[in-house]
Amino acid sequence: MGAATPVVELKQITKRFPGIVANDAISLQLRKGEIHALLGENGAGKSTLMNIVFGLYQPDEGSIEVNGKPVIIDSPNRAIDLGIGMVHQHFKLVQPFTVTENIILGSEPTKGLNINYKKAAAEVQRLSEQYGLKVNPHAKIHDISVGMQQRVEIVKTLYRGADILIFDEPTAVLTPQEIKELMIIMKKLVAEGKSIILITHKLKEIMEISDTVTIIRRGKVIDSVKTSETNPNELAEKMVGRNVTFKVDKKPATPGANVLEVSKLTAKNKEGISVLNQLNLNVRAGEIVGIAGVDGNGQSELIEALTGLRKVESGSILLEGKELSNHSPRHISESGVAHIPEDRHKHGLVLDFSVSENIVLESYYKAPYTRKGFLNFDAIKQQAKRLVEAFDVRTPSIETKARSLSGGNQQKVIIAREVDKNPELLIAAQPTRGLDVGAIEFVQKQLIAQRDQGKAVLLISFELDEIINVSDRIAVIYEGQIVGEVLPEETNDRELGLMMAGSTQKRGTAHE
Amino acid sequence: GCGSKPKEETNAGGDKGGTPTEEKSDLKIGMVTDVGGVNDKSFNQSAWEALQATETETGTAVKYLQSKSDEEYIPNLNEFVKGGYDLTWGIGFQLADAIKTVAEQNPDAKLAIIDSVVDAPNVKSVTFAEEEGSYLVGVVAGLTTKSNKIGFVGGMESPLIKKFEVGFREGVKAVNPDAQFISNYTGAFDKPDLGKAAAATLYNEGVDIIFHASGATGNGVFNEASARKKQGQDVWVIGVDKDQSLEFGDEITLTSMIKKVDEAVKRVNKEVVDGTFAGGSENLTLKENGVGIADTSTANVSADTLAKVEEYKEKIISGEIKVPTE
Amino acid sequence: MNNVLKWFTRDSFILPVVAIIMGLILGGVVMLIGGYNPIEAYGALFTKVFGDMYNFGEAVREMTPLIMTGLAFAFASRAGLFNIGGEGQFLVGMTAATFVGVKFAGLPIYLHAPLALIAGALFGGLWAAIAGYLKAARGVNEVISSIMLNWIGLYLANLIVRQFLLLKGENRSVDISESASISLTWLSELMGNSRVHMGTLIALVMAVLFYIYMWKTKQGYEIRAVGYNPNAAEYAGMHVNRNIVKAMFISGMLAGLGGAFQVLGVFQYQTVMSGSPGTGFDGIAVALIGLNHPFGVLLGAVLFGTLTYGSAGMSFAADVPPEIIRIVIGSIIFFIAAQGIVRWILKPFYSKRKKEKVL
Amino acid sequence: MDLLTIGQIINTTLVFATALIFASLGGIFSEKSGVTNLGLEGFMVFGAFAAGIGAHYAQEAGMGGTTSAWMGVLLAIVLGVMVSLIHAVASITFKADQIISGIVINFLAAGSTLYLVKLLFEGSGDSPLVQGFSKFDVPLLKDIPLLGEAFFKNVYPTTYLAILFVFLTYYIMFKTPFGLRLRSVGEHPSAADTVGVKVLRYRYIGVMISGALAAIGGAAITLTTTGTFSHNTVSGQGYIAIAAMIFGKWNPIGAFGAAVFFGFSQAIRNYVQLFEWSQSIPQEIIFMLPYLLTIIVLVAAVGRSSAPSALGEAYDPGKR
Ligand SMILES: Nc1ncnc2c1ncn2[C@@H]1O[C@H](COP(=O)(O)OP(=O)(O)OP(=O)(O)O)[C@@H](O)[C@H]1O
Ligand SMILES: Nc1ncnc2c1ncn2[C@@H]1O[C@H](COP(=O)(O)OP(=O)(O)OP(=O)(O)O)[C@@H](O)[C@H]1O
Ligand SMILES: [Mg+2]
Ligand SMILES: [Mg+2]
Repeated sequence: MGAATPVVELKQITKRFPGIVANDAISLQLRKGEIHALLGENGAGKSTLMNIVFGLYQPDEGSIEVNGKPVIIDSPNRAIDLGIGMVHQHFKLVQPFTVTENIILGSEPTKGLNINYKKAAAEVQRLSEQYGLKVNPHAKIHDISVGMQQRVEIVKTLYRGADILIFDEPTAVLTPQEIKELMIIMKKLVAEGKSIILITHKLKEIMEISDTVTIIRRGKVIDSVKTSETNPNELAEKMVGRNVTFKVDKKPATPGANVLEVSKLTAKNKEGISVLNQLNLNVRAGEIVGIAGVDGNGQSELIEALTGLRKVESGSILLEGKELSNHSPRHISESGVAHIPEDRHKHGLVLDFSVSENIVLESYYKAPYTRKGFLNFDAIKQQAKRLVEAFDVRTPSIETKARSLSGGNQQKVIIAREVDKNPELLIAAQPTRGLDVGAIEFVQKQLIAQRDQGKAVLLISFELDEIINVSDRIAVIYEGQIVGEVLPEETNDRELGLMMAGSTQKRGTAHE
Repeated sequence: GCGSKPKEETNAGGDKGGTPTEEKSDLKIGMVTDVGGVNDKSFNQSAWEALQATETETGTAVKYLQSKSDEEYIPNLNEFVKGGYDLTWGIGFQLADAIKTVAEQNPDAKLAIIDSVVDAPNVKSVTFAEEEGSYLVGVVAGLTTKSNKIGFVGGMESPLIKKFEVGFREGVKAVNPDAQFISNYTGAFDKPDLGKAAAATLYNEGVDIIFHASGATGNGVFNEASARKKQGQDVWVIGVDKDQSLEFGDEITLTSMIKKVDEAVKRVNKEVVDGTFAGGSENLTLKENGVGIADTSTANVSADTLAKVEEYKEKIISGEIKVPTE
Repeated sequence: MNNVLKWFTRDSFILPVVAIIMGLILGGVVMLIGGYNPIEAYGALFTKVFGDMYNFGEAVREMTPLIMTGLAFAFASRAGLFNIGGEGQFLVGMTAATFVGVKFAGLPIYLHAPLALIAGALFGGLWAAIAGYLKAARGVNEVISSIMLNWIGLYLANLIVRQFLLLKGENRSVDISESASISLTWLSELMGNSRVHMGTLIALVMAVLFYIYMWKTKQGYEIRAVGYNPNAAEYAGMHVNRNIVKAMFISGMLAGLGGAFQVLGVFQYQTVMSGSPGTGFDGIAVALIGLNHPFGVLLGAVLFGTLTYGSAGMSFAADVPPEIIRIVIGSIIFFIAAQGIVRWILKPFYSKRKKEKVL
Repeated sequence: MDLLTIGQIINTTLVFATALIFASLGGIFSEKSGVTNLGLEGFMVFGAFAAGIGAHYAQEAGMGGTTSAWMGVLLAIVLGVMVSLIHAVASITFKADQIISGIVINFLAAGSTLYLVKLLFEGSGDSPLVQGFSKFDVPLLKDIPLLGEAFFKNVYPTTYLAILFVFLTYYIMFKTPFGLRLRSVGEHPSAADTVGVKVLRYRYIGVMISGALAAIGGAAITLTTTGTFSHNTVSGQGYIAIAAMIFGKWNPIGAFGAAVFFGFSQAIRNYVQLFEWSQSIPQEIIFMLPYLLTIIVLVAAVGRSSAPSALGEAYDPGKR
């Protein structure tokens, strides 16, 4: 198949946004039946390029050929007609709709004037069986797991007859188990003759599944290589332009006294169902405890309970011996708890505030930022300048709105703010989600630096690698309880994966 | 198409100069309406028609200003007063305080008001004995009703509207003491939907004649009556202020209680033209023909009843009957 | 100085100005279609407002409550709340001021007037706080509850006037006592008896206080954070619900104060009203013209007040129906909101400016 | 209270509710597509105006009462759609703040309808009286106890039409491809966009239907209640319709229920006055009743807000 015309060929694509060239004369060939990985730092221009292929943006220069024929893709409709489907980084699913409704939207089978739901559901069923994509046609999106949502996205493209699939960071939000399933699905898809473009920041995945890798930096193609002829170190270097160490080097931990002691913690979720059941956990000074677990086992609720955002039904949370449960977020924050939230847009930042306003989001009311009820702008600016510099936040100015920063830099603002609180306990939830390897390295170093200063760090992450590399001790959460603790040196993906599936629990039934 | 319409019609005909009159006067008379405006089919309109009549008859320049809110009464009055108008009318009791203020600030200006008494030497106040007119239509209702249930729909409860209600009720009682009397207030003068609902409620209760004193809210009363009439129900409305049968038709308008605002305004205008204007107040009653029942009543009201009305009218004029006001 | 210059060339200045001009032009076109002379009409409008001291004073009187209801709407907006209840808060404030003005006769002037003003502000604030509280505690959408509170406020005002304050035989309250009045008699006499009052000054002060509070204080920072992102505000330890109630309260205070001005400064009594005066709703338009910024609100109120007050002159001198002013105001807001249209029209000028900047 | 009275109250309730039903359904079409519609009041005013002059000129042209009333409705629809385009262009194409754009509609409505009435009818503040729709009885059904009195006696065609539209709206929203797409555009426009649903087009359609329905609501007031159009024909009912829509959680059946509730609380304020005991309470308290009742019900019966997620946001494909 080597000599065959590429299914998609991009020629000299250039796309400019105000003040930036997102894609600078990018050329790329996707061959039939291959998985073509696209690699690049945050803001390198990957999503932009794919949005162009999918008709969401128009290129300023350059041309696109599909199956050898020049085409103009001026709308997603046109892309769909050409057999192109895209699974977006942020899912494009209508929450209150059912799986079937989401899939058929835009090309609904009808009976008379009505939507033929029967036929639609049958078709969804058929597709999901054919490709091994387990989805429940009648479930509502807001009731299903992230993994299933992604499978819905895939079925959506298949339903429209896509032969060319684009995946934009599909694994960023998945659990290890789900990632594994996705890999199998992708392989199945190429086996059926589909071609795939895969964007991911995870070199491991690229090495495992792709045939070709194209590396983009600052909107330009740096190189395009066969996966079999390269290695992760080389890829990382090409991407960032410098050497990246993957193994986070850290000194052995010297844990001190208990900082956080959680005992018999019980809490309910929004729907009033108990999601934390008598959970016990402790974190000592000078150690990083990683919480491993499949999404939805009570991680979010645990963080919320610890930070005062959720009511605790029973049990206690002691910080250096002082009870914190059911205290206000402010009280908890002042007692020495810092928190890098899971969802940086929802909780971490006020996107319409400037960088400097966001920097003081939790300390604005204290001296020197407030004096006699009035904000002290000099002090705020000084602080913002200091942190922007110290944490290398790339922003045009401290008066820039947080909204216009890149994801990585937004995360840096939050980390700067939280770390600078000099807390006793730092809770970091998914701190590297969606970040490129360079940014990840930075974040992880910050966590370790905190530990080295004798702080207690609680890390919640779905990335097993991160958990294993960064933590000093790993606690596995399953159905609202800590079901086991292991040391990173003494464990591996497999064992953790099994524990996360509840296999060490007597009553837990491993789902497979 | 609409551009061709002469603009004089939208407002004062002050510079129309159309009608040739011998004694061309260079007097100017202005009036300020309440928020109702000059096409309210009620006293503002009557007053404005009277001003126009004065213009035709004497060549006096006339003009009006419509108020958009309560705050505007004073500046609107001042527009005329400071513009050297020889007489400035305030139409409606709502302008009473404004007239008083302006009159005191401009002792040389001449002002006049309808429906309220303003105590100032340069203000002419014209009020009407609504209770007497209402009494007469009450007599009509009392004698005409078949269901022996009679209704009243009021706008906002106020001393003025009470005069209508009480007079009407007394009239009914005088000729038909057994008749049941139900009144319903809508709380607004500009909500036909509320008027319609009030009328529906009363008609459902078995009322067959409704007298309304509720301004544009009354449109809803007429509407409900007309819908029922078409359905074959035998219901009536008694109009207010003007002869409302002219607008709503005599299929549903039994009669109307008339306030001769136009006559009164014309008379005061004439005093200004003649130079006999003097402040003070006059209450126009049946005797002065200031209130009464519509001439078109003959269409629906029996001659016997009209004779009775005439009888009571005489009694009131002679003072034999004193109609209460509250 | 340089700052001032920059201000005038900023989009946030140029776009509204162009929008105003376009709104006036559109209104002119509508007049032409109706067979009226727009030049004459606008001439009459501006002569009415700026032609003599009396009318100028009255125009200022017209603008004052608009400033207050405009500030009220803008304030709540900054907290992410849609306070459509300015109307009711205005009425309740008015009534509270009347009550104090009438019933507390005998107080010395330096106590009585301030007390009446405070009562107006306080009760206006409480009225709005009901909607705030229902939202915070029960999740009731503030738009519905404020619409309902507008009606309830109207009837409550009438109820209080009729039950406790009625001037016998009339449809209004007795006059407030002299000591509660905020009329500026000396200035009024200078300006041909126009009803200028202290409220205008207070309104200006309020705009400045609004600005300082919202952008210079800790509490303002909180309110803005809650307005933009309540989740992040909660995460950062702010009391979201308390801020919602507080923002509504302050918003209502501003509207209520506006109502108090009308009684204490303009009328000296309160009538039984058949419908609400509409100042609260007009305040929404004023705030929108002013882009929800206190100083913008001042300009918006000047514009709105000039147009509405001047429209009487327009209809008097040029025979143009005053309704047309609503079309003009609507168009101005339209062009301010749909800046895209203005930008599109300004395109040729813009590209030129850009080039100049590069040079 | 006897059955007859209850039936009559229901009947009055429905007359009151008719305009609200139309307008709140209109609101649903617009808001389900993601466009906030504070302009319902304005659309109703335009509709009431169009109905007034449409029916008048049709009558002048010699058409009968009912025919001319339908002509009025037709003109209302046309004008409603035309005016809704102003809201659509501003808020969809030019991404203006949707709330502001809606308020603009209200301003334009207040100004231009009255201006036009004055131009057309020699300075008069209201349009000439028209016959409008007549009440009718449904044979046989009208004799059913209670139900007959409530639903089949003294009814206006517009009331039936309104109820028909409730079900039609429900059907369109939840059973047809059009409804699915319209809702998707209001929930997650970029999701709709990426499957080829033309976001802007559906929003335009949503707003236009909204304009048409709200205008029919306004027309219903002119043609059944007032007989003429003047500045206070609609007087705030558009805002009540918005409340009904929110109250009904953007669901046509819910909005219908809420509109009937508002109609009912208006209707009983007249009935209450029939009772002797009501004489001793100040009238204002009775007038407050509907609104107080609404707040009480709201407080008692709140739940999760079910506003469309993308409501009020202009769709910008470039924004994330
Ligand atoms: N709609 C837009 N308007 C302006 N600038 C944009 C827009 N979309 C992207 N950019 C800019 O273009 C550049 C490339 O963005 P793009 O989303 O393609 O990055 P990416 O490679 O997908 O990054 P990530 O790894 O974080 O997903 C960035 O600098 C970004 O700020
Ligand atoms: N309208 C826009 N204007 C400016 N920059 C934009 C715009 N839309 C996106 N961007 C930028 O494009 C880049 C990539 O966007 P993308 O949606 O891929 O998010 P991201 O940076 O990967 O962050 P995350 O994954 O956490 O959402 C970011 O730098 C973002 O700030
Ligand atoms: Mg991306
Ligand atoms: Mg990303």
